[in-house]
Formats: sequence, C-alpha cells, structure tokens
Amino acid sequence: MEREIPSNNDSTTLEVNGLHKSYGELDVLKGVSLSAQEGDVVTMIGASGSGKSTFLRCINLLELPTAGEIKLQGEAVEFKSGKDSLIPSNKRQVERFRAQLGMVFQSFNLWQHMTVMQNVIEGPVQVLKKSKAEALEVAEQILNRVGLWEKRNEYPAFMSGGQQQRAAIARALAMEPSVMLFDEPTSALDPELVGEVLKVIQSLAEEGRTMIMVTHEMKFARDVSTQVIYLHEGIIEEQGPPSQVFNNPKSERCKQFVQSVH
Amino acid sequence: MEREIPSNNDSTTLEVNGLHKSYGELDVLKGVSLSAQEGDVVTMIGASGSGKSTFLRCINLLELPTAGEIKLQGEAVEFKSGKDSLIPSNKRQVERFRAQLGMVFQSFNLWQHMTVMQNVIEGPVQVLKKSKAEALEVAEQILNRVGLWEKRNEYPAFMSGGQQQRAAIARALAMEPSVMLFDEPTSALDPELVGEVLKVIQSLAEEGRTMIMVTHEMKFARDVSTQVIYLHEGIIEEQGPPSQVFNNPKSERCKQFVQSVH
Amino acid sequence: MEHALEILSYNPPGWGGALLRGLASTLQIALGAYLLGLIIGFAGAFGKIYGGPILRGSLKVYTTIIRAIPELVLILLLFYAGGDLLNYILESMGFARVEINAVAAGIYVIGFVQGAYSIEVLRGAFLAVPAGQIEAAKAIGMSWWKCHTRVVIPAMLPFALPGLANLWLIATKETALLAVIGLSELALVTKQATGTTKSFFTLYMAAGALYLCVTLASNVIFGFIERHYRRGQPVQG
Amino acid sequence: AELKVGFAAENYAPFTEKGADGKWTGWEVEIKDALCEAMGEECTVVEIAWDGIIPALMSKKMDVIIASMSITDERKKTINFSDKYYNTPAVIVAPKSSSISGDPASVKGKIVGVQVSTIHANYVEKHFTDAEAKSYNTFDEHNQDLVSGRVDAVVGDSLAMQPFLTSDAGKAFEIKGELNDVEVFGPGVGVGMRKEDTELEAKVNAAIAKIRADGTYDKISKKYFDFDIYGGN
Amino acid sequence: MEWFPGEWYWIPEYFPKLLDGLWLTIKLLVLSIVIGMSLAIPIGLVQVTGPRPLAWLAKGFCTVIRGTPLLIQLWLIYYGIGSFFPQWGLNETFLWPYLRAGFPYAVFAFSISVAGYVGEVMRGAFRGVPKGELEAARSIGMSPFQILRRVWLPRALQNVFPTLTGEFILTLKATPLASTITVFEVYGIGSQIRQETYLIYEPLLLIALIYLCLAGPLIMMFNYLENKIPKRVS
Ligand SMILES: Nc1ncnc2c1ncn2[C@@H]1O[C@H](COP(=O)(O)OP(=O)(O)OP(=O)(O)O)[C@@H](O)[C@H]1O
Ligand SMILES: Nc1ncnc2c1ncn2[C@@H]1O[C@H](COP(=O)(O)OP(=O)(O)OP(=O)(O)O)[C@@H](O)[C@H]1O
Ligand SMILES: [Mg+2]
Ligand SMILES: [Mg+2]
Repeated sequence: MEREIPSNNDSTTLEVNGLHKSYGELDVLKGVSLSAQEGDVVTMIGASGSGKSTFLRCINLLELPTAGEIKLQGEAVEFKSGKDSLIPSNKRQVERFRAQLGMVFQSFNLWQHMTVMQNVIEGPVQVLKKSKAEALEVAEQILNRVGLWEKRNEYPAFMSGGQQQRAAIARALAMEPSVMLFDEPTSALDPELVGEVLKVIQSLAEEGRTMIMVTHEMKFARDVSTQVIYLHEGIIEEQGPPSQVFNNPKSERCKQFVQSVH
Repeated sequence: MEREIPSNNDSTTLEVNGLHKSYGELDVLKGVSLSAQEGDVVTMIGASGSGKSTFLRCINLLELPTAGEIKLQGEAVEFKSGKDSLIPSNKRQVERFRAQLGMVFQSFNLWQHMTVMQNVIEGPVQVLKKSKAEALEVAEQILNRVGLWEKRNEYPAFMSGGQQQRAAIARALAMEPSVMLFDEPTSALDPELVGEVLKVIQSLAEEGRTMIMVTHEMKFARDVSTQVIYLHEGIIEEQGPPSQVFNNPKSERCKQFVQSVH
Repeated sequence: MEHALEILSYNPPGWGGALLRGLASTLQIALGAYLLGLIIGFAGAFGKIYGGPILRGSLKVYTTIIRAIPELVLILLLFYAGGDLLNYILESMGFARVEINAVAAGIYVIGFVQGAYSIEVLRGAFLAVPAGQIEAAKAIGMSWWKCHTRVVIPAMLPFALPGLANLWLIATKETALLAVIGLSELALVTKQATGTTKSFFTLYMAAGALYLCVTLASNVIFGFIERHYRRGQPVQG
Repeated sequence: AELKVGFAAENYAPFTEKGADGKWTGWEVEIKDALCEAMGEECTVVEIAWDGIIPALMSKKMDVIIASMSITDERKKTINFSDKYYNTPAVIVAPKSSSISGDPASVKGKIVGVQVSTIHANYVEKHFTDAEAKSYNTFDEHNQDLVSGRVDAVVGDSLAMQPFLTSDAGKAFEIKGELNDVEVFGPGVGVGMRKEDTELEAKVNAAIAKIRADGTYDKISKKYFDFDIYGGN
Repeated sequence: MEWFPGEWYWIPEYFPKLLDGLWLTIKLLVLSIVIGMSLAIPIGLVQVTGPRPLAWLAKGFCTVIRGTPLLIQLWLIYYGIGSFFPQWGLNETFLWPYLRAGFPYAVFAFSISVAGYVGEVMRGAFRGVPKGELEAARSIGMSPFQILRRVWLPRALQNVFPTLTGEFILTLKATPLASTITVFEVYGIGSQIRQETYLIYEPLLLIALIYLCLAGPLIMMFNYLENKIPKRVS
C-alpha cells in the first residue's frame, strides 16, 4: 500500500504505536506502544484488569482498537474509522496477519467439538493448507513436547486444566507463527511443566521468532525476557530490560509491584 | 444413621478414606486419604493430570467416587453402590454437606446470566436463606476485600481472567463454609493479588475454618500450610508438614518435583 | 377391521395408494421448502448478526411480518394476487400470460415462511456459541467462510437442531395449506377419502401413522446429526 | 377457448366426489358434463380447496364454479350467479325420541348445530332465537356431535342428511320438519362466475334451461334422487 | 372507508363477532403457552437428566405430538374421546357444560402441542448449559429445584429465546384449527366473513393485521428478555 510508512528497522517484527482501546465509558488502553525484533521475548506484567489481555487481543484484532497503529514486518494494518473503533479495511490482510500471529488464550478456547489432535492440526490443514499427513507429523512432535501425546484423542471437556492449557499451547505452536502472543500460558501448570513450557518458548525465540507474553511468572520475566513492560491501568508505567524494571524501576507503582513477589 | 462409625477425633473436620475414582478404563485416584482438623491448611501439589481437581470434586460429590469414604464433622456421606460408582443415598445430606463445603473451581464456573454481585449473594440468599440486605452487606465486604467492588454490576463475560477468579473466590467466601476447597485459586492473579488472596485464606484458617487447596504456589505451600500432600498419578506419594515434604522428601519423584521450582 | 383393510387397500376403491401418493407429494414439497428455508435461514441469521442497520432492519421486518401473517394469507396473496400482478405486467408489456406452477409456488411460499423461522432459530444458536470458540478460529487466520464452516456452524448446530427439527416436521404438515392452490397432498387426500367413505377414524389413524413414520425417520436422522455435533460435550445429569 | 370448471377439492356426496382412482363422480359432475355439451364447450376441471376457490375464479384459474354454492344477496355483491340449477329444502334433524319439530318454540333452550356461513346458519339465527346455535365447519362434524349428544338437533340440507340418516350412526335420528323461508334460503344453488362475464352468464343460463327442457336434467337426476331436486319452478 | 382500496362495508356488521373471536384467540394462546410451557420444561429436562424410563416416555410423547398433525389430534380429542363422555353418563353431571364446549378440548390440544414442540427445544437448551455452572450451583448446596429455577432454566432459556418466540407464534397460527371443534376464534370469524361475502382479500388482510398486533408484542417481549442480559459476541 502506498500510504504505508516504510519500516525504519528491518528486523522489527512487530510494532504497535499509541494503541487506545475503550469499552464504552471504560478506557482500558490509553496509548500503549511496543516494538519487538526477531528473537525478542517481551514480557508484560501488571495488575489484574490493567489491560494486558486486551492489548494482546488488539494486536491480532480480536478487539478493535479505538486508535493506534499496528505493524507486522513493517506492514501496517489498514484501518478505516468506524463508529466507535477503527475497522480493518482489508480482510485478506487481517487473515494473513493472524496466521503469522500465534495466540494462546488466557481461557484456552479450545474447540470443544474437536479432539486435542484435531484442534492442533486444524490450523495447519485449513489455513496453511498443509497435507494432513504433514500436519499430523508436526502435531505428534509438538504434543510429545508438551506431554499430551497420550491424550491426543480426548475431547477438551474431559481433560484437566493443565492438559487443556498445554493443548492450547500446542495448537498455537503448530501454526509455526513468526510472532507468538501468550496470555498467561503457564497459569494452570505445575512447576515442572512451567519449566518445560518456558524452555519451549526460549527455544522458539532462539529460532528467531518473536514472543510477546503476559505472565505472572516474575522469575521467567527476569531471566529470559529481552524486554519487560509493566502495564498499569492501561498505561506503560515502566519499560526496559529486565534488570532495569526489576532492580531499578523509576515508577513507584512498579517498584511496589515487583517487590510484592513473595 | 446407625451404621456410622463415631469419629475418633472431635476436631477432625474433614476425613477422606481410601478414595478411588476411575473414568472408564482410566484410574485417576487410587486410594487417597486425608484428614484435616479445624484451622488446618492442607495444600495439594502434584503434576498436571495427577488427579488433584478430581479429588476436590469428589469431596463435595461433584464426581462420584468409585470407592472410599468421606466424613464431614464426623458424619459420613451415606452411599449406596451404583453401576460404576458409589451413589449418595441421602440427597438432603448431600445438600447440607455442600453448603458447608465451599468450592472455588479451577475454571471459575461463574453463572454467566448473573452479575458479580448476583453471583455472590445467590448462595447466601437461596441456600442459607439470609435476607437480601444482609447478603448484600456481607458481599460488599468480600468484594471490597478482593478488589472487585467497582465491578459488582458487571457480567462475568466482560471481565478479565483475574477478575473472574476473584469473583469466584468471593462467591465461595460468601457462603462462610466450614471447609473450603480451593482449586488453584490464584492461577490467574498477579503477585500482589496472590499475596492478598493468600492472606485472606490464612485469616480464614485462623478463624478455625479448614482449607484444602490445590496450588502450584510452592512458596505458599511451604510457608502457610499445616500439611502438604504430593499427589502422583492418583496416589499420595508424600504427605506431611511442609518442612518434611519440601526439605526432606522420602519419595524420589517428590524430591524432583519440589526441586523443579525455579 | 375388515372394513378398514378394504378402505386402505392399495388399489381403488381402496385409498391406500392415493394416500401414499399424497405422502410422496407432501414430502417433495416439504423437503424443497425446508431446504429453501434453511438457505434463507443461514443467510438471514448471518445478515442479522453481521449486517448493517439497513439489512438488519429489513430482516427484522421480514421475520416479524412473515411469521405473524397466517400462511393461508401469504399463499393466496402470493399465488393469486402475485400471479395476477405478474400477468398484468406481462400483458401490458405485450407478452403472453404465464401459468405459475403450483408445486413450485408451494415450495417457494412455504420455504419463504420457513426461512423466517429458521433465521431466528439459527440466530439464537449462533449467539449461544461461546465467543472464545470463534475468537480462537479467527486468531489462527481462518477466513470468514472457514471460520464458519469449521467452527461456528458445528458449535451452533446442537443448539439449533431441536428447533430445526420442529420446523421440518411443521413443514410436512404445512403442505396441507397448498390445497387452496390446487395441490393434492396427504392431508387433502385424507379429507377426500373421509368425505367419500365417512370412515374418519380409520383414515385419520392411517394418515397419522404415515406422518408418524416420517417423524420417526426424521428423529433418527436428526438424532444422528445432533449426537455427531455434540461429541465432546459432557452430560450434565 | 375451453371452459375451466372449478370443483371444490373437498368431497360433497352425492354431488361431487373424487374417488381413490382420482375420478370425479356425482350428480353435479354429470350435470356439468351436460351443461358443457349444451354450451358446446370443451370443459376442463380445476379442483381447488374451498378456501382458494374464489381467488382462483378471480385470477382466471377457472371460469365457472360448480360447487353447490347457494345464491345469496351478500355473495352477489362479489360474484355473479347463474339461475339456480337445484334447490333442496332445509330440514331439522333430531333424535327420534325428541319432541323437537320445525317450530321455533320446540327448540327453546336447546342447542342446534349448523354448518357455519350457510343459509342454514342464517335461518337458525333468524328464526330460532331462543335456541343456542353451535357452528361447525363441516356437515360431518355437526352430525358427529349430534350422535355424541353435544347438540340436540341439527339444521341442514335435506339431501346431504340422507346418507347420514341411513347410516348406522344415524339410525336413531329422523327429520323432524322442513324449513322454509325464501328470504333466507334464496332461490337455490347456482353456478358462480366473475361479475364481468355477463356473456358467459347468459350462455350458462341458456344451457340450464336447455337441459331442463330436453329431459337431460331429469334423466341424470333420476339416477340419484327419487324426488324433484330442482325444487319446483 | 373510501380512503382505503377494497370493500370494507362488512366491518360494522361483524365487529362484535370479531371482538369475541379476538378474545377467544387471546385466551387460547395465553392458556396454551402457560400450560404448555409448564409441561415442556419437565419434558425437556427429564430427557437430559433421566431416569431413563421417564426420558423415553418424554421422548415418545414429543415424537407422537410432533409427529401427527394437530388437526388429527384435535379431532381425536374432541370427536373421539369427547364423544364417549355422554355414553359414560357425564352429560347428567355438572361437568357437562364444560365437556360439551369445544374450548377446553382446544386448550388441552394446544397445550400438549406446545409441550411437545417446546419440550424438544428445551431438551436441547438444557443440554447446552455448561456443566461447570451447574456444578457451581450444586457445590453451594442448592437443591435440584433451586438449581433448575436459579441457574439451569434461566441459562437454558437464554440460548433459545428466538426459537421459543417462533414456537409461540406458530401456536398463535395454529389456533384457527380450533374452529374445527366449534371454537370460532378470530380467524374462524374471518373465514366466516369470507364465506358469507365471498370477498377474498379484505377479511384476510384484516386477520393478518390482527395477527400482527398479537405477534408483535410477543416478539417484542421476548426480544426484551433476550437482550436483558448482555452477550459477548465475537
Ligand atoms: N470427566 C472426565 N472424563 C474422563 N477423564 C477425565 C475427566 N476429568 C478428568 N479426567 C482425567 O483425569 C485425570 C486427572 O484430572 P484432574 O483434573 O484431576 O487433574 P489435575 O491434577 O487437577 O491436573 P491440573 O493441574 O492440570 O488441573 C486427567 O488425566 C484427566 O484427563
Ligand atoms: N468485552 C469487554 N467489555 C467490557 N469490558 C471489558 C471487556 N473485556 C475486558 N474488559 C475490562 O477491561 C479491563 C482490562 O481487561 P483485561 O482482560 O485486558 O485485563 P488483564 O490485564 O488481562 O487482567 P488479568 O490479569 O486479570 O487477566 C478490565 O477491567 C475488564 O473488566
Ligand atoms: Mg488477562
Ligand atoms: Mg486441576
């Protein structure tokens, strides 16, 4: 598109500028910006209700922002303005973007009428147009990696919380997206599995993928992330490398928050 | 009931003996026992899929055990044997027990057709037959305590994950039950709120209530609980005061598990 | 009993054959109308959900008016008054009159009415699908069409099927109204048979049994579809 | 051009009856054939249920209706009728043991069943003011209720009553009296036509007169009835 | 009424009858819906919860009621069963005025019809309520009836309001069948007018208008109920 401003940095995978989102009266995001390179692991921390999930959901346009700009690999999402939010004007582009943006939902959102295996191969077969055999092969690898191979033929409703969460992670991984949006991907997992999953995330980052992760695992945020964002009531109160955010925060609120980790 | 064995310990609030549960072929619980006194905080830890939720759900008979015994305040649940599980034979008793057993579900299970406030006062008004005014007063206190007062008129579908979890906790607290069953009650909460909620739990224990909590917060299990149970594939592998389970576990599996906390 | 067998024997003067032919005609019209209704239903339901204010408004008018007006009125209006109007226009433009085919007209009219009910059944079912299920489909980049065929429709069908099954059964009975445009189907044949033989009980029972057979067969088919789409859904009981 | 004759799809024995073989039989059917022959027209039958018969006439799906339609002033405002082609008396039927007669006093406080929107209903409304009139959609229905005792008497067409009175169920009932009131009953039954088809009306009237005159009418009627169905002049 | 095309001279003459018919229609509709719904709820529920024999019974009931034309049901109830009552000597009792009239039979027939069709809808609706929400209700010690009244039923209804509206409108439009058993409700009166005047469209249009006035509020009421609880759509 002609209107598009050429991206100023070649390896910037995801760029969000001045994102606003409100639900009616309630302003949830009040101008949030973010820029992530290939291989970056950006963690978002912040209090419950501060707008973390909303931010992730805006990135892949499940919620339509009220204002702002979203760029993937230098290409901006084409918006037109609607009644109370921006509206993407190019459906194809949205689909293309979403296929590159993997998402693990806070509430999993597994398809209830499909088994774990069907959930995992659905995207590769239907969206990426892979052959079923190929998709099954990749799925087998991933399911083994998250320890769900035995449950592959089970329906989500009959699985434990942690199993469902792992299935959701597997489903997102199977799409091999260039950017992954994780919304508290380890909330239902035991410490062993948390370690497992974080390892997976780290290895993906090493492959050059970009990870944006909402998490309450401060340990992980501190150790692995390249950038930490502290969101407070819809505003970025603190942003920087983990050392700065955790050890030397400028914001009083942020200091309090990171210290509360018992 | 005449058949009932008199409880051997007056302050034993909850006693579970040899609980078995299987789903068809799958044996989930293979003889789990537990005994908790007034004021006890029992934490259950264990890998995903080890049967923790199933155990809690068996205690208040949402899942019917295949075998075993459940006693509340010395009174045993009356069972008759059914086709593939025990079946409670006294409906009134079950309702009475459940009103004393508060439960916070792993997946929250808020009533979607009610606002937060309505969710919270439902039990007190309908089951405990409190007046609406009285219920509202208690609800106000509790909602303030979990920081949801502002969201009291919101429907669950429009709330963040952490807000929903807090609403679920508030709903259970409002019943003022003598035993609380918590299934990972802090999974969706940020560290500050985790601290808040754990404080609430501790204070309830001090009031003399009994808490059974499934959690992945090892820090909490170690600091606050009077008893830790490590469940592994449906069997209690390790059980005892936190000092023993965390610092000196007999089981190799358990040692590995508690060490994995990064 | 013997008398009943005589009345129901296949060959005239027995009415058995005539009843079966009536049934065939009923099924033909009902099936056509039902399918037409389903197409209108899906299109209309999605129109009501995704459409702009004008589309939504006109669909609301459609579902309100078409459902509220008695079918007989619609059939008479569309077939006779509509046909007159069409011929009037054709003649004034110098074309020859056309005869509207009664079967086609019947299918269109009943299908048109069924559509109004289907829209609402399907709209309700759509809204019953948890939003998260649809979001997950969108999030992996499914197109609108894929998202609906792979996720939305399978998830909404369990909610819609009881209502849709009712509509099908109603369609099989609604065909009776088409007697006013000269179509002969099961209900009219039954009426004619009773008029001649005065054996109300025997004939009504026979017609009832035929309808019931259709229902039993439909139950099997709808039951199968519903079980298929409810797979993975735990029972509450 | 050919003449499209409309029949009501519902059977009305012994006038029009469609058999299981799909063939129409009955007195009116034969009269139709005779009329068509007298007019020198090729006739085709169009059968439409009662509810659609007038609309079908109006939208030219049929040209004439031969369906035992009684001529009334009210209806004449909408369609045209030929001269009458038959006229049968109205009768009141009650259990043999009953004291009911055609006299209005005898039905005081009784329940009288009639077919709705017929000249018979009009008669009951006008004359049996002290009786409770109960309306039915069809003839068969009020006879059913006569048998089950829900109505004490029924008023209807004498001819249509005949098969009932000779049936098993009707054995216990009899005609208690003939009812007359030209003002209510009108001239009788006519062929229905569109108002603008005056030429056709003349043709039909001529045909009726012709078959009356040449004996065809009587020949046909003899096969069905043992009395004069034309009903006097 | 020169301002409106068509023949309307008959309105004053039939006005009282139309009014009576309208009142009959309303009574029929309201009674059938109320009685029918109170049957439909247990019929739908029992098919989800069991016990098995009752579930089969309910399923069978729905199949038979939905599987046979309402006209035949009406006919069997009124002319079939109803005609036995005098034979049993009931015509000598105080019940006779009620048993003789068509109205109670009509209400009965329409009620079981609503029960059959809506029972099927409610089965699906009950089945569709997330299990977890029922468990939450159980876990606080609600009795089965409380669960039904406070959680299961309202949640089930929420998902089928549009379908229910349709079923009730279908009931409204089935009421004309009552005229076959001597209950001449507003549509029956309309047919009467058509028969007596041979007017085609005018009486039908009036009836259509009246039906619109009856169905409109019904649709609006259910729309209101449906929208009372906000839904998150994607
Ligand atoms: N309704 C069910 N039908 C069949 N299997 C089930 C059902 N519910 C749970 N399971 C299985 O039982 C096992 C134990 O499940 P449970 O929910 O108790 O695990 P958990 O210890 O709570 O795990 P998590 O920490 O992941 O929540 C799992 O393997 C699960 O798949
Ligand atoms: N669909 C919605 N309609 C209205 N308000 C909403 C909606 N979704 C979220 N909100 C509100 O927006 C705010 C931010 O929600 P969000 O889910 O982004 O929080 P979060 O930071 O992810 O919190 P948590 O850690 O608890 O998941 C909350 O106050 C929530 O109540
Ligand atoms: Mg969130
Ligand atoms: Mg669990």
